[in-house]
Amino acid sequence: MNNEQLRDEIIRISGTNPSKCMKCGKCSGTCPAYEEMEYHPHQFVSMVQKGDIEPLLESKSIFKCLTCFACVERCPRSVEPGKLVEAVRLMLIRQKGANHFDAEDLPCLVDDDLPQQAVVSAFRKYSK
Amino acid sequence: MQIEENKNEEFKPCIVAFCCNWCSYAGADLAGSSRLTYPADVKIIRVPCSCRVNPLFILRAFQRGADGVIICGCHPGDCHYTTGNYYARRRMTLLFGMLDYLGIERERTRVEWVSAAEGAKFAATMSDFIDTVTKLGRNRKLRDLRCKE
Amino acid sequence: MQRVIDKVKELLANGVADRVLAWKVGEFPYDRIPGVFKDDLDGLCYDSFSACNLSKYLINETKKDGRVLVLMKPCDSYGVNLLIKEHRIDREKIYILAVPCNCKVDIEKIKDSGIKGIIDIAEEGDVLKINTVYGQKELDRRQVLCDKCLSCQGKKHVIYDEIIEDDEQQNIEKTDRMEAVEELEAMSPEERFAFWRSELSKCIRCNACRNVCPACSCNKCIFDNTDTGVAAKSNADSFEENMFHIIRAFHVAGRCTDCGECSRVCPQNIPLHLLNRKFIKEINELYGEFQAGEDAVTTGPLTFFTMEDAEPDVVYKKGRD
Amino acid sequence: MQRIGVFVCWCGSNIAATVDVKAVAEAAKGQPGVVFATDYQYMCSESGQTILKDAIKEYGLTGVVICSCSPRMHEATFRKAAESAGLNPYMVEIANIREQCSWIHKDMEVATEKAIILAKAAIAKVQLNKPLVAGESEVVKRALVIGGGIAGIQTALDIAEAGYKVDIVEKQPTIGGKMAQLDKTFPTLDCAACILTPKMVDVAAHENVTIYSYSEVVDVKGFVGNFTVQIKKKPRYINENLCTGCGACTEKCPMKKQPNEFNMGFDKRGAIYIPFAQAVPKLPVIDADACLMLKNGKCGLCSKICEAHAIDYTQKEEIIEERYGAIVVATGFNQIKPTQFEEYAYNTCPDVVTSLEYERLMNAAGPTKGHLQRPSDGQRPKTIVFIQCVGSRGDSCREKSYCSKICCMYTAKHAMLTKDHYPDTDIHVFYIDIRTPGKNFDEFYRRAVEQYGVDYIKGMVGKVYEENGKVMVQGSDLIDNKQITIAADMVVLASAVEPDPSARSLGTMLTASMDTNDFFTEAHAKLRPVESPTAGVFLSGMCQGPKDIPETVSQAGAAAVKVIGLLAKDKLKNNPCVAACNQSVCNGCSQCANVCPYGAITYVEKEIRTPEVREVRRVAEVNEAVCQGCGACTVTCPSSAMDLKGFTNRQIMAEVDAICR
Repeated sequence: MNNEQLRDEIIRISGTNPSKCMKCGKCSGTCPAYEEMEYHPHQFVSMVQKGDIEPLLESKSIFKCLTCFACVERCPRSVEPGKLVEAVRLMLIRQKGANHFDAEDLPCLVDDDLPQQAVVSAFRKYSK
Repeated sequence: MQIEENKNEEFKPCIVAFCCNWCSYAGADLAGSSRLTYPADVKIIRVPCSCRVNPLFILRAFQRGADGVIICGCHPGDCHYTTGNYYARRRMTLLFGMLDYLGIERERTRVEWVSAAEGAKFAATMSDFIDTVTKLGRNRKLRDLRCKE
Repeated sequence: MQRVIDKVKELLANGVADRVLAWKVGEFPYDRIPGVFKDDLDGLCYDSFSACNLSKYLINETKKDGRVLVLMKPCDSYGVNLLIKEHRIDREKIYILAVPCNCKVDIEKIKDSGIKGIIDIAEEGDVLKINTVYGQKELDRRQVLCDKCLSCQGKKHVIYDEIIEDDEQQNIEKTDRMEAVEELEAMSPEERFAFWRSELSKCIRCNACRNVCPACSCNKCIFDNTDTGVAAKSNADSFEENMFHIIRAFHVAGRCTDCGECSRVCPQNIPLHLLNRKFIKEINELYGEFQAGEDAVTTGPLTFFTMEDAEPDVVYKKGRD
Repeated sequence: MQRIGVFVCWCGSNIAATVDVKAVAEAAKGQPGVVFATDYQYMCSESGQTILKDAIKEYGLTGVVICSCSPRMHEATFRKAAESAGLNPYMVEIANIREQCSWIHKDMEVATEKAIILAKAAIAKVQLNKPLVAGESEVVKRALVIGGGIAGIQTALDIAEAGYKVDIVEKQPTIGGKMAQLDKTFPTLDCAACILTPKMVDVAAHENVTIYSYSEVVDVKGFVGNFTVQIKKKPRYINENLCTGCGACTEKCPMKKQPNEFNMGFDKRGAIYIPFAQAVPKLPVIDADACLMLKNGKCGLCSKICEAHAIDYTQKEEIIEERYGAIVVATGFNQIKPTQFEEYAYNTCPDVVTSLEYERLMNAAGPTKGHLQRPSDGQRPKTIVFIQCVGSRGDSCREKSYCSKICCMYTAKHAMLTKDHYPDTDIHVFYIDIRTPGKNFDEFYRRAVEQYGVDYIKGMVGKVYEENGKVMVQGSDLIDNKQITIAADMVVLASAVEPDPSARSLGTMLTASMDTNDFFTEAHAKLRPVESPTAGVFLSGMCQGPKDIPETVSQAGAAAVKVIGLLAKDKLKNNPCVAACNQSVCNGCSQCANVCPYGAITYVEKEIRTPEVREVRRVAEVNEAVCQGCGACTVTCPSSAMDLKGFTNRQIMAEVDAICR
């Protein structure tokens, strides 16, 4: 897919319209995972708009987003960056072999105190 | 009695356009001053507002041999009289639905919102409507046979 | 129905009104025509043949002095509300006695079933005992009900001063009132055109539909008024048949209570209610459910709008789905 | 039968090059009623008009058809010419053979044929034209200004200065509005009170101005030149004629715990109070919800102390009815309380305030006597964060869609004033865009950055929370591409402005249209910006859209000029193309009144005599001065009793017939 197709696909999956963004940065101002992310929420919006999707697909940022939806809640323009992050993540994990986790990798990552349910839901979220 | 139509002569429809004084009539004027051409088959009647158009006028036009009737008004929300086109919209929706229900070709009637700034839209709308009606051919279903062809 | 007559007597005796508008036995034993009674209630009759909607007759009746007692069936009461809303009748000058209705009988259907030479008809429950010159016949009334009753709006009275409670069980199977409209909509335009041509060409312009309709109550109809430029006393042409019925339906659009009288009184049996119901259906679908005459205050759908109303091409699109 | 003259204009070659004008004139001659037809190079020219005038006289014309350019161009010209020749101007019809014929067609034959049809339609119409006379209506030489803020005050002063009587209706106990609450004003930083209060005194002292304070408009009837308005005067429980405004009563009131609205609730007032020192009129008012005497008949202290015996607990609400020729809406605005934005912690943290509240905290006449103290503990804030665009420019249901326009400037003002008082204060401003179009505006903002060192951060705040006695502000710095957290002492929110809530019901009363944000709409966005589409209603100030003070004052002056222009006329000429009711067929069903946007239709009981009946009936009556001639009623009327003069059913059908034949 070329850049334009990638962008249209992301817009289709997310159901949002990045061209409504007024570049206020409230999403990044609100993001609890900001420091963890290579590309910050407002950059997601701008990069999707430009069709600059490849770097996003390759970045670990998409797995650092907590999907807390604070940015979705607070975005004054209804651009809802969290949904864009989610869409990029979906695009990646829909590609074969691009799972962030494999089942066999899990045990070493699991903390004993981690609730079983969180492990299962994280696995669902990060793999196909 | 069968009325034979001259097959050699190209069918030229007769179309009546009701245009509101404040938006669509001005839009038609703008189409003119911008020299945007559209076929001569449409003749415009100026009314103060699209809400002035009585269903009687539309039926009258068909009775007297019109092949199509188009009503143009200000865009909803822009009516010079603030609410006129909202009433026109409901009336014409119902009337056109009824004509369709009686089996009269729905494509012979149309409502279009044209602002004073939309000269190009006016010309394009007229061309398109004339084209549509030309394809339908002569109006036979709502014509008074006493009125000459 | 003796209960009704007793109640009327009681109310007149109490002085709530000085006369009563009700149904009266007409020329034939099954004719029920509107009649005004003062002291003598002879001929006042309320039974399975009292189908006529009396609401429109109130316009003239309330122009006279004093108060008039009127009998109202559920479907007629909507007309009263409409006329009050449009200031055609003065609420103060009428006293409404709501009478129950268990659907009316269509004499034409009785005749169509082959019963001729009717002298008298008596009712016993659901059985009609018909005395004819050829002897006694019996018929189940449920087979000969008026079409308008088979799809009526139910037994609710929307306006009354006093009510005679319904003690009968409704045991009639109702049909969906929009069924016939939908059937027509499903046809091709050519079929629809042919259908309406065959129906409307029967019109003899007797104006019965106009005269009975509680919404069609102009002091002077545009078709009678030479000043309007559209006056016509008869259908000189197929166009005028169409024109009269389109305009009539349009003028009552949003005001028609769907009482079904137009079709019932049509001597040519044109299904005129299908025109009105088309408008009702469109209004309900496009602008939200609306029942004219449900109350005497709500603005009708053609004198109201919302900014988000459907655009006129919705009709066009619907036809192509 | 009319005697009609047809005049075909060449418009130089504009028409004549594509339309055979001679053929059009010739074809017109054969039409019924046409007694004269000619063509001429320029009908609108002096000599063209002379041909028209001469023909009217020579042939005794009763109707005229001009085949020329659009009626929007020269209808008025030809009507005037016809009138000067003694013909009723409404007996002139125009066939538009330029814009709608010669300019859009290239083929001469086609264009000529169409021009002939258009001429025939106009001839058919003029056959049915009737002479129309424009009615006149009287102008009441008095104006009403609704709202007594700076917009209302300025409008009233300007109208009064021109010599017309003007009344101000203000719902608060004093005039002055929002400007009275401000400290200094941008971009010159002069004190609001110093420039406003003299105007308040002037307007109150002006012999042509009457102020109805603590009053509201409750009903408006009538039309341009002649409105009848009912004003509800709420009881202040003070005899205005006796009170000297000494204020002794306000000091003795025992109910001293009422939040003071003027100071945004930062301090308290009594149940009897004067809103602020320079209030006009300077009269106390009793808060009926707080007064012990009014609530349970016990106390009466203020009455005992008042030497003028001006306290009157029995005062009742009063309705005043007055007639006006023009109405000016100056209902102003409110700053929204940003309670729906939990991320800014306005609800939970007392040190998060709106800018109007901050305005009071800075004001020398405010609750802190001009010493900046944060509301929670009275300490002086060392670090202050300003957040712009709170609740403005949004797309979700929480925000207003528009830019509030004044926030960029007053935030720069707040920053500079704070720095002036306390140079050691750290000030950070979170902004999305800085919008400073206006004379000396951008310079003003640059001064805040360059001279005062205010830290402008491009980005928005995502979260405000309290921690260790500080107000933590977390936001993004888009230029540095960083998320930053500032430990502040105080946060000021530049929250959106919105029209005063009273505007909505007023708009309905005036039948003046409003946009989706409840701002009044102007008659034309560019060319008629201070007029409402409803004739005789004018707009001044924030009620029409966000504005700063200089803009408000200039709009107020413009509205005043429009009012003066209207009041200067003794009579108003009405458009004669209005609806008319044929009462002999009217049903009185009220459907036409339902669709009338101007309330021009009323109903009367009238005796109707026709050959068929003679009876008293309810029939519609059109107020010709109010009707604007849209024709909505004519289609609603099932019996066609309603018709529109100049565009009657028969005229339009005659045109249809001519076109279709």
